[in-house]
Amino acid sequence: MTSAAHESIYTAALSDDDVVRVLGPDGSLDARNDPGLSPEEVVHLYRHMVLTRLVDDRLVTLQRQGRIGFHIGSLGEEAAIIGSAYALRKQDWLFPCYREFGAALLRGMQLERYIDNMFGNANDPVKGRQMPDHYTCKAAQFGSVSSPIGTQITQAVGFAWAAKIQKRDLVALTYFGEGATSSNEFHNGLNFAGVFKAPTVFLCRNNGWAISVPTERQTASRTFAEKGVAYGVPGVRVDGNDLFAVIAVTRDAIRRASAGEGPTLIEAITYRMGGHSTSDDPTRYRDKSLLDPWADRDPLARIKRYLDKQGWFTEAEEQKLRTEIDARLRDVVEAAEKTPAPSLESMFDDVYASLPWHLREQRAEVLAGPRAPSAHH
Amino acid sequence: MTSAAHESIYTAALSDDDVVRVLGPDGSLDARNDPGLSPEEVVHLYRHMVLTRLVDDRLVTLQRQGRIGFHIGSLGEEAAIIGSAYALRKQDWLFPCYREFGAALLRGMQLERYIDNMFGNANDPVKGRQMPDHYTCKAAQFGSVSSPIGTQITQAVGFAWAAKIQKRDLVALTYFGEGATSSNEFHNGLNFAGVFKAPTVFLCRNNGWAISVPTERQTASRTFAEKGVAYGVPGVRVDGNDLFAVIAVTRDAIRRASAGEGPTLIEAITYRMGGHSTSDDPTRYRDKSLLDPWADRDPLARIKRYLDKQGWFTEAEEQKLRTEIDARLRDVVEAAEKTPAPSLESMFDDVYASLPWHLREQRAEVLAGPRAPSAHH
Amino acid sequence: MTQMNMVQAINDALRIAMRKDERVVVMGEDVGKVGGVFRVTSGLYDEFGDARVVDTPLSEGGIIGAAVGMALYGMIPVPEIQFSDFIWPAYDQIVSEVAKYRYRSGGEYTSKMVIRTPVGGGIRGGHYHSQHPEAQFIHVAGLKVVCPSNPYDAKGMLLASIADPDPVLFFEPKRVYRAAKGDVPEGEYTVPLESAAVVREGRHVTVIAYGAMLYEALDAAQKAAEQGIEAEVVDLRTLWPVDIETIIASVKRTGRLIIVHEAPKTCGFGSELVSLVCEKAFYHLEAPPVRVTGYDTPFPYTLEMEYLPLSHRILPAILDTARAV
Amino acid sequence: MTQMNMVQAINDALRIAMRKDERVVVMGEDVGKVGGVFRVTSGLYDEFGDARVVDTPLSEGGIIGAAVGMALYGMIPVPEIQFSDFIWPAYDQIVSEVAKYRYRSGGEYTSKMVIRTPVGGGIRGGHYHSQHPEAQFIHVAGLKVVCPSNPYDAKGMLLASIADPDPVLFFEPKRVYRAAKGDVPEGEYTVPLESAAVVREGRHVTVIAYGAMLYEALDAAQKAAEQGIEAEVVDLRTLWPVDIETIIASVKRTGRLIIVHEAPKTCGFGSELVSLVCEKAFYHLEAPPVRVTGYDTPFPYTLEMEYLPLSHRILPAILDTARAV
Ligand SMILES: Cc1ncc(C[n+]2csc(CCOP(=O)(O)OP(=O)(O)O)c2C)c(N)n1
Ligand SMILES: Cc1ncc(C[n+]2csc(CCOP(=O)(O)OP(=O)(O)O)c2C)c(N)n1
Ligand SMILES: [Mg+2]
Ligand SMILES: [Mg+2]
Repeated sequence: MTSAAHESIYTAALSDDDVVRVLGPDGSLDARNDPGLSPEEVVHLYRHMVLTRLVDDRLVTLQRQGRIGFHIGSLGEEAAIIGSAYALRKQDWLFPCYREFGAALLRGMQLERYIDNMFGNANDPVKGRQMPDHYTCKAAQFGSVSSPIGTQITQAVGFAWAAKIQKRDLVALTYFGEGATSSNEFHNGLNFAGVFKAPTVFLCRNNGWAISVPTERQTASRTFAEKGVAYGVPGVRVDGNDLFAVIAVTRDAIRRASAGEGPTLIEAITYRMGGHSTSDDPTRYRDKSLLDPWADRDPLARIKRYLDKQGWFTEAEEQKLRTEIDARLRDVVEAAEKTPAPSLESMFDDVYASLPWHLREQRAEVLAGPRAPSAHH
Repeated sequence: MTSAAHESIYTAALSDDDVVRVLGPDGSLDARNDPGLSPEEVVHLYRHMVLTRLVDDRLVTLQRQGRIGFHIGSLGEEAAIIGSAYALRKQDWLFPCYREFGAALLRGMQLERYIDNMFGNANDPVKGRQMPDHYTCKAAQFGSVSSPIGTQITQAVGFAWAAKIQKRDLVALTYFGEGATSSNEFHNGLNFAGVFKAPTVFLCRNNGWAISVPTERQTASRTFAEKGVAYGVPGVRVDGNDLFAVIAVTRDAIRRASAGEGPTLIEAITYRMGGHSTSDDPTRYRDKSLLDPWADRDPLARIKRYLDKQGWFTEAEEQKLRTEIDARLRDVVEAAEKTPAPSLESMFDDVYASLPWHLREQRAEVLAGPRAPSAHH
Repeated sequence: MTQMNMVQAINDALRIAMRKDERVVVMGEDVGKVGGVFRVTSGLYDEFGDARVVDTPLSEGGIIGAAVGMALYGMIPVPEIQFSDFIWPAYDQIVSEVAKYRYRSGGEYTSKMVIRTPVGGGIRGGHYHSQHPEAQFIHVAGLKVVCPSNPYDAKGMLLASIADPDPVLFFEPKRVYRAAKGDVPEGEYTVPLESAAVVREGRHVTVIAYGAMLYEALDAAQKAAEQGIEAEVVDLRTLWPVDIETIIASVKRTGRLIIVHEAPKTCGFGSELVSLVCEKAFYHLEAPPVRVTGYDTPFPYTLEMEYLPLSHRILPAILDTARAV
Repeated sequence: MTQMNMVQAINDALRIAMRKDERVVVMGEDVGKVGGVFRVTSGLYDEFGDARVVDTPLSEGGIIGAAVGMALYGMIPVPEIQFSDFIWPAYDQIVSEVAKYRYRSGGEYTSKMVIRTPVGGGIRGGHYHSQHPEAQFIHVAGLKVVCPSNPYDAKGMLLASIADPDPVLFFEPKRVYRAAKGDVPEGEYTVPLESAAVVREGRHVTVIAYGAMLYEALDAAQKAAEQGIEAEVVDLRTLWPVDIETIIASVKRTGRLIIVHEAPKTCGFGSELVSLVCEKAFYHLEAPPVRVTGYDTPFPYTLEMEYLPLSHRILPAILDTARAV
């Protein structure tokens, strides 16, 4: 498998007729699928995409400085993530992979809590128990980030299915990468959703890579969307760097699910512009030239060009936005960094609803040990 | 899901245009797909199908009499199993589910050993360690029957892939039921086979049921064959009760695999005419009337009608065949039943290539125990 | 009070729980019309319909993964795994997700469910219809593991498990599904989790057992008594968190310990029990603790009665341990 | 002799095995061009090409299932599981198939392979990049389980594992992947499986450890020595089948036993070691055996250095055990 072959798949992917695209290169919207956003909505989403990108930037820097341990970002994938999250209705739920902090923030997670999670401090919603970027936000109807690939897919289906059993109008959307389509969970999730018509939207971010493994090593199927055939689940391909198109197809999928027409598999074609995570060095396996065609398709730049054309967002507003975000991030990071680590005894909470005898014993041991705050060493 | 809906799926299935069928109701062969068997070949295969069915009968009786513990048979599915096994070339391998003793016998497993396995005696190829119908026959290039659904699928792919890496012309055919298409293994097997173009033939016996669960609870896809789309693996549907058609499509799949064109998924549409196994009582969940349309399509009766029409197999030959098989079975069963159980110490062999200290200790314990042959109790 | 066997008692518990709380959902392979391959869910499909008694596709990973989602939503799934031997395709969801949900979400989410599954040998099931896989779940923090031995406990503990806030693995000893009979009260009652039962008192040696092997332990204890050795037999009932107080109290009285289980010996639950007793009552032990267990081989078919730790193997262990000095 | 770290030593072993025997195939996620996320397979793709160093789709079950088929064919697959935390999707293939193939086929087939996977905490990996799951494999009859602590052993034991006729789980302690350095002979040599090493002699107490925790045990032993307590430290190297003779001989000398492991305590491998010692050397024990292990919680992120059984926890255990009367 040469990288030329790989590139050609991509060129093909984006010129395929079956890929839904709304925002044209000239900044016009294709009326057939235009989601009809108001100027305020477009600006709101653009602002959020900028926030997402600046947060990403900052976290990479913090990691390089050794101030946080890890970050896994969404550089280049913002439209796929934020557009689909925006398409959700208030009652809908989100079952994330690990790159969707932009969706969490959009749906109402506080930036403070997200940054607390990056530091694993005492205010971290998950109490410093998981790695950075592994958080929850029930208030935002946002599930729990877990590392094992794909597990959230089947869970989203169960959640949606439960809502259906209880006759609640609620759709569950789940994110995953194209690598996850190879997991057991994709198979189980799609199959159960198909059989039980669980109101689920499967959002596959096809970003070209699973760490160092390119898409053509993931499957011999022509597209990821057509994997739906195996499950009686309609599949649709969308230009994942086109905010408008992503909103349109996701809304349509939600409408279908809500109307009892069953699940939809969306393949959002995008590209991972950075490393897999801060632990990764993509230059070892990816020729930089592969990024070139995608630079043009940068989802923020595309919206920015559109906004410019419409005259909805001035350069001054852009500057102000960036300055504000910078300042806010500085404050939030500072506060999070100053927040102490979770307490020693918290290590034993939440394994069960209440502490069984063996955990009481183990906690007592730790609290009597040399590292306990009360120890006089 | 009503049983009417279920029935209609079947009616539809068999009238679908995309189902390959060779042997017509009038006993004529469709020239487009006729595998061109000689009279000797047809008679040979018919004789083998009769053997398979009589063995099934006998084993059910033995189980009812409490002489063996269990049997899982192939009543109604003989053409799908024997036709596909017959299509294999000498060098090809077979990775079975649990209903394919007919294939094992056809490929050279001794009837004696198979019946020994039913009794779990000292001559059982698997030394009485597995349940009845869970045997191996390496000499016949027939894998190992295992209970966990689907595990053989991925293994067949690895086997075929290894042969490909070593540049041997060899195809692996694996059997599984339509229920197994829901397993992780189906997904992994098909996906790996697609990506690595492993020369594998996936033979899905769609027999309508996974114990009590009907096909429409297994998947929302229209057919099982089209699940191949998700993996870039061509799928084909065949009338699984039509020996000629099964041979034709399997041969074609083997030719493709051998030519480097990759794997094929075959959906053989057939029907489980009996219970799932001797442990099952299908009357609890299956209306007897569902069997009616399938009685007509009995794979043995169809070949018999064809043979009659051709005048290749007389009633006298039929009688003689059945008498011979009966007698042979009586002898083989009698011998197997008389064969002693495996020795006590054999319980510890083959866990590892040689006995580690802890198994030596455990074996010594057993041999010093009250049940050891040397014990004077 | 009615005479019931374990199948009936579990069925009764499920029916009561489902009548009381519509969040309770039963799902699995063949649990619907046919009522389960052991008939444990018999009749539930007719009473509660196919939205709450669900025949699923053939995928244990799918069953448990979907059950997690249902639990997150607020349902109380009671998935059945047809044989515990087939639980492994779901092991990732159980170990990585079910067990860790509460902890990893800082208490925001729980994945509370009761996974029912038949365990154990002695039914001519061979390799894959006989195993008793408690150790692989007890080792995983966040799970509770239960294994009743009789109809009364089975019903009361299943109702307790469904009411419990944490995920429970509910192991049903299939060898005694129908053989173990007893009086079972009508209606709702619970047997608290984490409580073992001393089912036979004795002063010479403590024998710990659970599930189907309890009856073997009792049989051996009976025979030992004929030889003047009084074995105390403890039915653990809940395997984890184990009722440590009952165990330690008994061992402190007898000074001798035998553990019986069907699973292979090495890294089996018996090893944990030995270690706990060593930690908490070492100086009371008058003889080495002994494990009478399945051997470290796959589960054999023809020789299953030689593999299992039946009475004929427990009895010499009792006699030797009681007489060791 | 060359100075190598563990990553280099394992890489060297793989290269030697692949050069020598073309049946050896490396497969897994990211093992190809990028050489593995820890670079253990670095350079192999360039030397042996993508038919023998295979980047696979993202499915551990697929990796191991396909590897079984390869093994049946006669290849010697050396699949990598990127983190042992992600081995569970393959657990069914490992437990139900790999472990049982030889037995269930009466010796006709084997599914011989070496499954390499990094284990353990201390790298800020949180829940899912830190676990140490040996117990779940040791309990399963038919598998061998290995966990070297240094480059010399890692190379020699990997070559021994590849040559061994049985399936081997090869656990690599990732916390010391680069930190553990040492002289490693060039070319082929093997360190026999099933042999533990006494890495520090002492007469007061036996400390058993393996993998990354060996260094913590040695550190604690050093500190104990400063207080006059001489701990004997045993590096198990092969976890199962364990070198029982070395253990028992040591415990008979010292009369006291401490076991250190990262995995949660309950039903961890430590419990098996305690039980074995009780079986074989009970009357030599002068104090209760002690387990210093990970706690029975999921693996925490921020507090990982409190969770792990580091030197600061081992030292008091040594002192207390040595002084117990
Ligand atoms: C079960 C499992 N196996 C392996 C890994 C290691 N891993 C983390 S991310 C990743 C690649 C995921 O690729 P993809 O699904 O395409 O998502 P993306 O990172 O591109 O968003 C791998 C292999 C894991 N987390 N879980
Ligand atoms: C992993 C696993 N789950 C459940 C079972 C129990 N079981 C045995 S056969 C069977 C149904 C299989 O149906 P299908 O695949 O259609 O094959 P068929 O029996 O119809 O030939 C089930 C659920 C099993 N053997 N393995
Ligand atoms: Mg990706
Ligand atoms: Mg079937």
